[in-house]
Amino acid sequence: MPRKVQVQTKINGEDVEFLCEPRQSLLEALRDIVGLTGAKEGCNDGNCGACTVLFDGRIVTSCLVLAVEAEGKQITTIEGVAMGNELHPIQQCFLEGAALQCGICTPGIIVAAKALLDQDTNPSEEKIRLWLANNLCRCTGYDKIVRSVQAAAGRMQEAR
Amino acid sequence: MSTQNYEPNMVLSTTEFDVIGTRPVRHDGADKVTGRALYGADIELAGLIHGAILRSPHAHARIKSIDTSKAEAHPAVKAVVTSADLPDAGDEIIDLGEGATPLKYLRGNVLASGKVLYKGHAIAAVAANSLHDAQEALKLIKIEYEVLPPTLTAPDAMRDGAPILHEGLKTTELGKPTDKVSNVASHFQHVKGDIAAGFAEADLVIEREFNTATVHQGYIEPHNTTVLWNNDGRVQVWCSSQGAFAIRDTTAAILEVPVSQVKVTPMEIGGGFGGKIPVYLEPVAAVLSKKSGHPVKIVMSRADEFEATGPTPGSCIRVKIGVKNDGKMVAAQAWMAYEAGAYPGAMIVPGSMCVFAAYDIENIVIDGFDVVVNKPSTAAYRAPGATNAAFATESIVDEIAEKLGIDPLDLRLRNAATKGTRRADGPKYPRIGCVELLEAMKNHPHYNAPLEGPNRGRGVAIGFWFNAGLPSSCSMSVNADGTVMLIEGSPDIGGTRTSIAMQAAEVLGIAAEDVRPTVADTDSVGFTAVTGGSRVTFATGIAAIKAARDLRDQMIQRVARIWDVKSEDVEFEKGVFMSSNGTKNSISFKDLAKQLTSTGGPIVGRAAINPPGVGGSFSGNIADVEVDPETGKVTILRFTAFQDAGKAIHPSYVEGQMQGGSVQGIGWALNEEYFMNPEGKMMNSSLLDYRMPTSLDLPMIDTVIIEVPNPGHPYGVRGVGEANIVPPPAALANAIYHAVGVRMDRLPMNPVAVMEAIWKKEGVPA
Amino acid sequence: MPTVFIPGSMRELSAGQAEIEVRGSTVREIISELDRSHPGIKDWLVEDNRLKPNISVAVDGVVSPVGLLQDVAEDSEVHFVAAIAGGRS
Amino acid sequence: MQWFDYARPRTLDEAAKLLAEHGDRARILAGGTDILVQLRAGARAAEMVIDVKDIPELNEIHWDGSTGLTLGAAVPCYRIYGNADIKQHYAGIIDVASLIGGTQIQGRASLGGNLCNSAPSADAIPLMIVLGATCRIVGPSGERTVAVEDFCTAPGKNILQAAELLVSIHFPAPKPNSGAHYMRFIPRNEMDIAVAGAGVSVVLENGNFASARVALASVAPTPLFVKEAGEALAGQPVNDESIARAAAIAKNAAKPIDDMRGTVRYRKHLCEVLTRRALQVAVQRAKGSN
Repeated sequence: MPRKVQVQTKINGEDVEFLCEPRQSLLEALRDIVGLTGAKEGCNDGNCGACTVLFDGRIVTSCLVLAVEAEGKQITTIEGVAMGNELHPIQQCFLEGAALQCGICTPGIIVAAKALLDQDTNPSEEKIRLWLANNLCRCTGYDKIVRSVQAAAGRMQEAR
Repeated sequence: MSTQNYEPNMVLSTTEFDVIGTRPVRHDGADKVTGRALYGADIELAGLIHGAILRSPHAHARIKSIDTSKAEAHPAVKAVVTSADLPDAGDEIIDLGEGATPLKYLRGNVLASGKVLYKGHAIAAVAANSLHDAQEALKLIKIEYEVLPPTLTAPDAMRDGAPILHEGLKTTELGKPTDKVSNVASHFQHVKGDIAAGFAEADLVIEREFNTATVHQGYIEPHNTTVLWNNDGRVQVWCSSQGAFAIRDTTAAILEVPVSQVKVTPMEIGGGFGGKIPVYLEPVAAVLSKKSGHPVKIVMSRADEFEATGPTPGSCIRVKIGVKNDGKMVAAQAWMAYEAGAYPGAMIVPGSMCVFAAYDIENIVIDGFDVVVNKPSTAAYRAPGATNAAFATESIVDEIAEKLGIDPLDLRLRNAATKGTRRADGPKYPRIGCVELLEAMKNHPHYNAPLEGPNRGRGVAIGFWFNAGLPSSCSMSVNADGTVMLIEGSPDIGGTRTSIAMQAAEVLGIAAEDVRPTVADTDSVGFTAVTGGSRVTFATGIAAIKAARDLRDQMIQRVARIWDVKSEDVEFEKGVFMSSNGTKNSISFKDLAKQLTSTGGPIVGRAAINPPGVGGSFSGNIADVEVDPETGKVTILRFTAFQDAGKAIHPSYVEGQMQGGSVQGIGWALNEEYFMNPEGKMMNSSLLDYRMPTSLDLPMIDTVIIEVPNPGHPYGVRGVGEANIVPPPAALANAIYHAVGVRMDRLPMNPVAVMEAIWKKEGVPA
Repeated sequence: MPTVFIPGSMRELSAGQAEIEVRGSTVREIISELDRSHPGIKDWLVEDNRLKPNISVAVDGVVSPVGLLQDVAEDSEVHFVAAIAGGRS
Repeated sequence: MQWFDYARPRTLDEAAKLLAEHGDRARILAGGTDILVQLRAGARAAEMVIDVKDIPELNEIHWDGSTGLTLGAAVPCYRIYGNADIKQHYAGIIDVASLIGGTQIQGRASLGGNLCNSAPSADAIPLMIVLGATCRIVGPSGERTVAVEDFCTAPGKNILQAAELLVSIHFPAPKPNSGAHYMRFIPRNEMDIAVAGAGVSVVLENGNFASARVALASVAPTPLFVKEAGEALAGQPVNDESIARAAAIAKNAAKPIDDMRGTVRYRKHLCEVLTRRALQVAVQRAKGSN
């Protein structure tokens, strides 16, 4: 029987060590081993974006990353987006803007939107739509998602 | 296109309330934006093991033998099951409040016995320590098949000599059983007036055939379940579904245990749209749990979702409409064959009832056919059956308008159904909002905005859906801090906890935030039908209103006792109890809440209902498109959705339903389809190749909420979940016609199809 | 008297009549009354003392959630229609 | 998924040893956006997955005005379109790096991976062909260089032998007055596989085409280099007629199949449209370059 592999990584700012099989994805490790179930599995082949996490500062679909690749990396999941007890402006704007219905795509979209607003403080509608094209939402038609990301950008600029 | 000098989201409100019509943050919001909300697949239990299902590689085959011995011998495997592990269903018919279904069909779909009827049909299942091990063990199960030819479309399955799916299926012809073995489960008819006389009177008759592909609901969360068959014989289920009681009752029926032995805990659900009403996994996980002694979790893959859950029927529809030169429709005829998939029960009944539902036509004949084919057994999908039908009718209505030189909305207004219009299936309409909808469309800035540039066109279409009532239960208790706990049984797919709580808050004169809704398990709340039929805000809303009134009345009695007055002399308004007999007593809801324990004990309100008074909903679209005449690709430039909500409880979530339904309709119209090879294998069973719209494929979806109150609901609610998906394919087909001059008669209208239509029109040889 | 509308598939039981006026104050009474004048109609509609699962009754355009127990007024229209299966989003 | 082992070599030598040990039971992992999907679906098998992202040669981006661009096989798309040199000199490479997948995929996927996956629909390969790119391959019998147009042999198959590794892709320095463009057709606007695609490069001289190259995606068992379409442009004036002739040649060269993404007739038609439109963009780029 081949051996499991020990992985040392940093998740949401905390040092984390876990034991995994090489065939397990980062998504599986986060959900089933580490217990962070915020990232969701919608397709397991990189097309829905529900498992989006930040991987060394870039968004990836964690179903297409092996857990063993997390060695030495910095990972941010939806559980690490809020600032302590205070919601991130994107989270707050999603609530006020009714940008979620069933909510299953929401963690991936908020993580992706955060990565966008971290690098572009005032993205156009077109830029938001392009950036989020790998995040499928079947409930909202995207309208309120795009508007809420725009609203969050505005609120974050005001706060600066 | 969107230089906006208008409101993108309008509410044409007719009545004002304190809480209803406002836009509070949803009660489950914080959990859902932080990743804390627990969906079905998120559950973890001590000793949990994982199940995987072996599925047929063939669309139609006889199972000659199944050998599971090698899988059973695998060291990580804890249990293996086949259909032999389920009780024999016999000929029992069960009624789950959804129409009757023979139990053997439900059971046969859960685990095949004898024959497999579609690629992806479940045959056996394995539970093992890890999902990877379970999947590897499936490869050790050996099955011998006798492969049979498949039949994949309704017209093909109806022909003489077509492969027969069910040797025991005999056609029901106009309500009567016959001895004819065929793939047509039933043929029925709606007749109104004298069709021949109607067409004889017509100045213009247009008849066309339309075909629509099988499409999927496409919710992002796959089906999942976790089941523990406990040592005391109780079966505990945790799953995402549209109705915990529907899952309980179906699972109990298939397992042949009393319903009280099954407890279903509804987890958060990641979209359903009708697809999460049927049971697929629970009985399998249950018998795996019984055999292994462990709780068993099964989660579908995305390919399983496409190949083995219930999509919506593909269809073949012929519609013929006759009109007078002044635009008055005098006769309409429809021939509609819907693909049920592997087992009878296509959404042909509602489809047939919706095909001419928007219009007041004197003479109508509708023939409906429920046809089995070698595709997955179909399920509901948002206004099931109506979208296919409206694509046909609304395309022809547009053609009539063009030929008669009448504005397409004026033509619809000329014929619009209204209160008292007799439908083809018999009953007369109660108060409906078809005329108000059409007038709102006509008056909207979008309809009157110029659309310039080559290859651009504007299309309109409307649609109808009945909505549903069905049972709901609710109980409420008062906390000492003046808040109220509300227990209900409708899984919340799109913010209904809040729309229900808001109605209770309105009755009690307190803030929406002061009502705390909980969706309870089947042991903890009275029977509640599925979240579907756009019924939750209507029916569970009425249950909450009645429970709140019960609470209020009990509090009035308490106040009367405290003040020593008659309860008839206590009035309640905007959260304050007042005596009306001359004395000047008054106390707020919150202050009274503090005193309940010391003045007679806690108060609980309750209601359990099965409400009449369902109000149907009309919806409409104005769509502007541009077609690339060299590639056939359609770009949506502007899209406005209109819908009669009756009353919008939480307008943001009503808009969300309209926008989401519109975009599902757009996907259905332009790109989504089950692309089957001749052997019946779906070739595009991934979210890469089954092309649902991405954010980059769409403009903003503007909305107009029309409010024609439903007299059957205390605040006028109709229900808004479904009618919005009905008009988009027809609206886009009509827009494509006005852009490049081709009438599309097939869904999806993907680039290949549009290009071929353009070539045909231009006479380009193949 | 309430008016009952007979669907096409049942008209051989009603001697071809499309509309029949029948005495009764509930759907159950109306069906019993109909069955007296047109035997067979009750078997067509009712099973185990309830409407068959594939049939709904609409009184004055509103599908009744209580079936045979539904009250009917003097001027009501009664329709027997196919039950809508599914219908869920 | 089947069990496999995982290794993350830090040098080409370490990688070579692992490859030699496991032969065709080894799979290379760069971005993983194709191989992990295929392993999960059982479309490919592996007993050893070799992660090459720590090997310096596979991660370099090196630009030299005289020799051109060397692009490590594992460099992900986002580093490509974030690189100022590539932006300035190879607009066509930016086209494809921005097209492959969505934002998430572009954080992982590489042009080397796109090449080694060898799908007929690969967006990057036609562009690499028309830019005259070559592959640096190391293996048990040493190192070799292969033109990209000779790399793919069948759907999912290529000339890499057991234990061989694609190290980098080399693009010659662009000539003056040259331009390139890749254009694909997809039914959605993102997250889709090309129904057809056309990569073109042109070099202009005194109002004429000095030379041109055309390659197509998704219309043959491999990305298709249509040499004769480019040759037909050489020496011809830059106008609609010459471009139309080249586009017609591309259309005739295409040998597509009917499948879920399109029909033979439609795909051949697209080859004409896309080649024409891509040439128009490439000409504009060439006129704008110096």
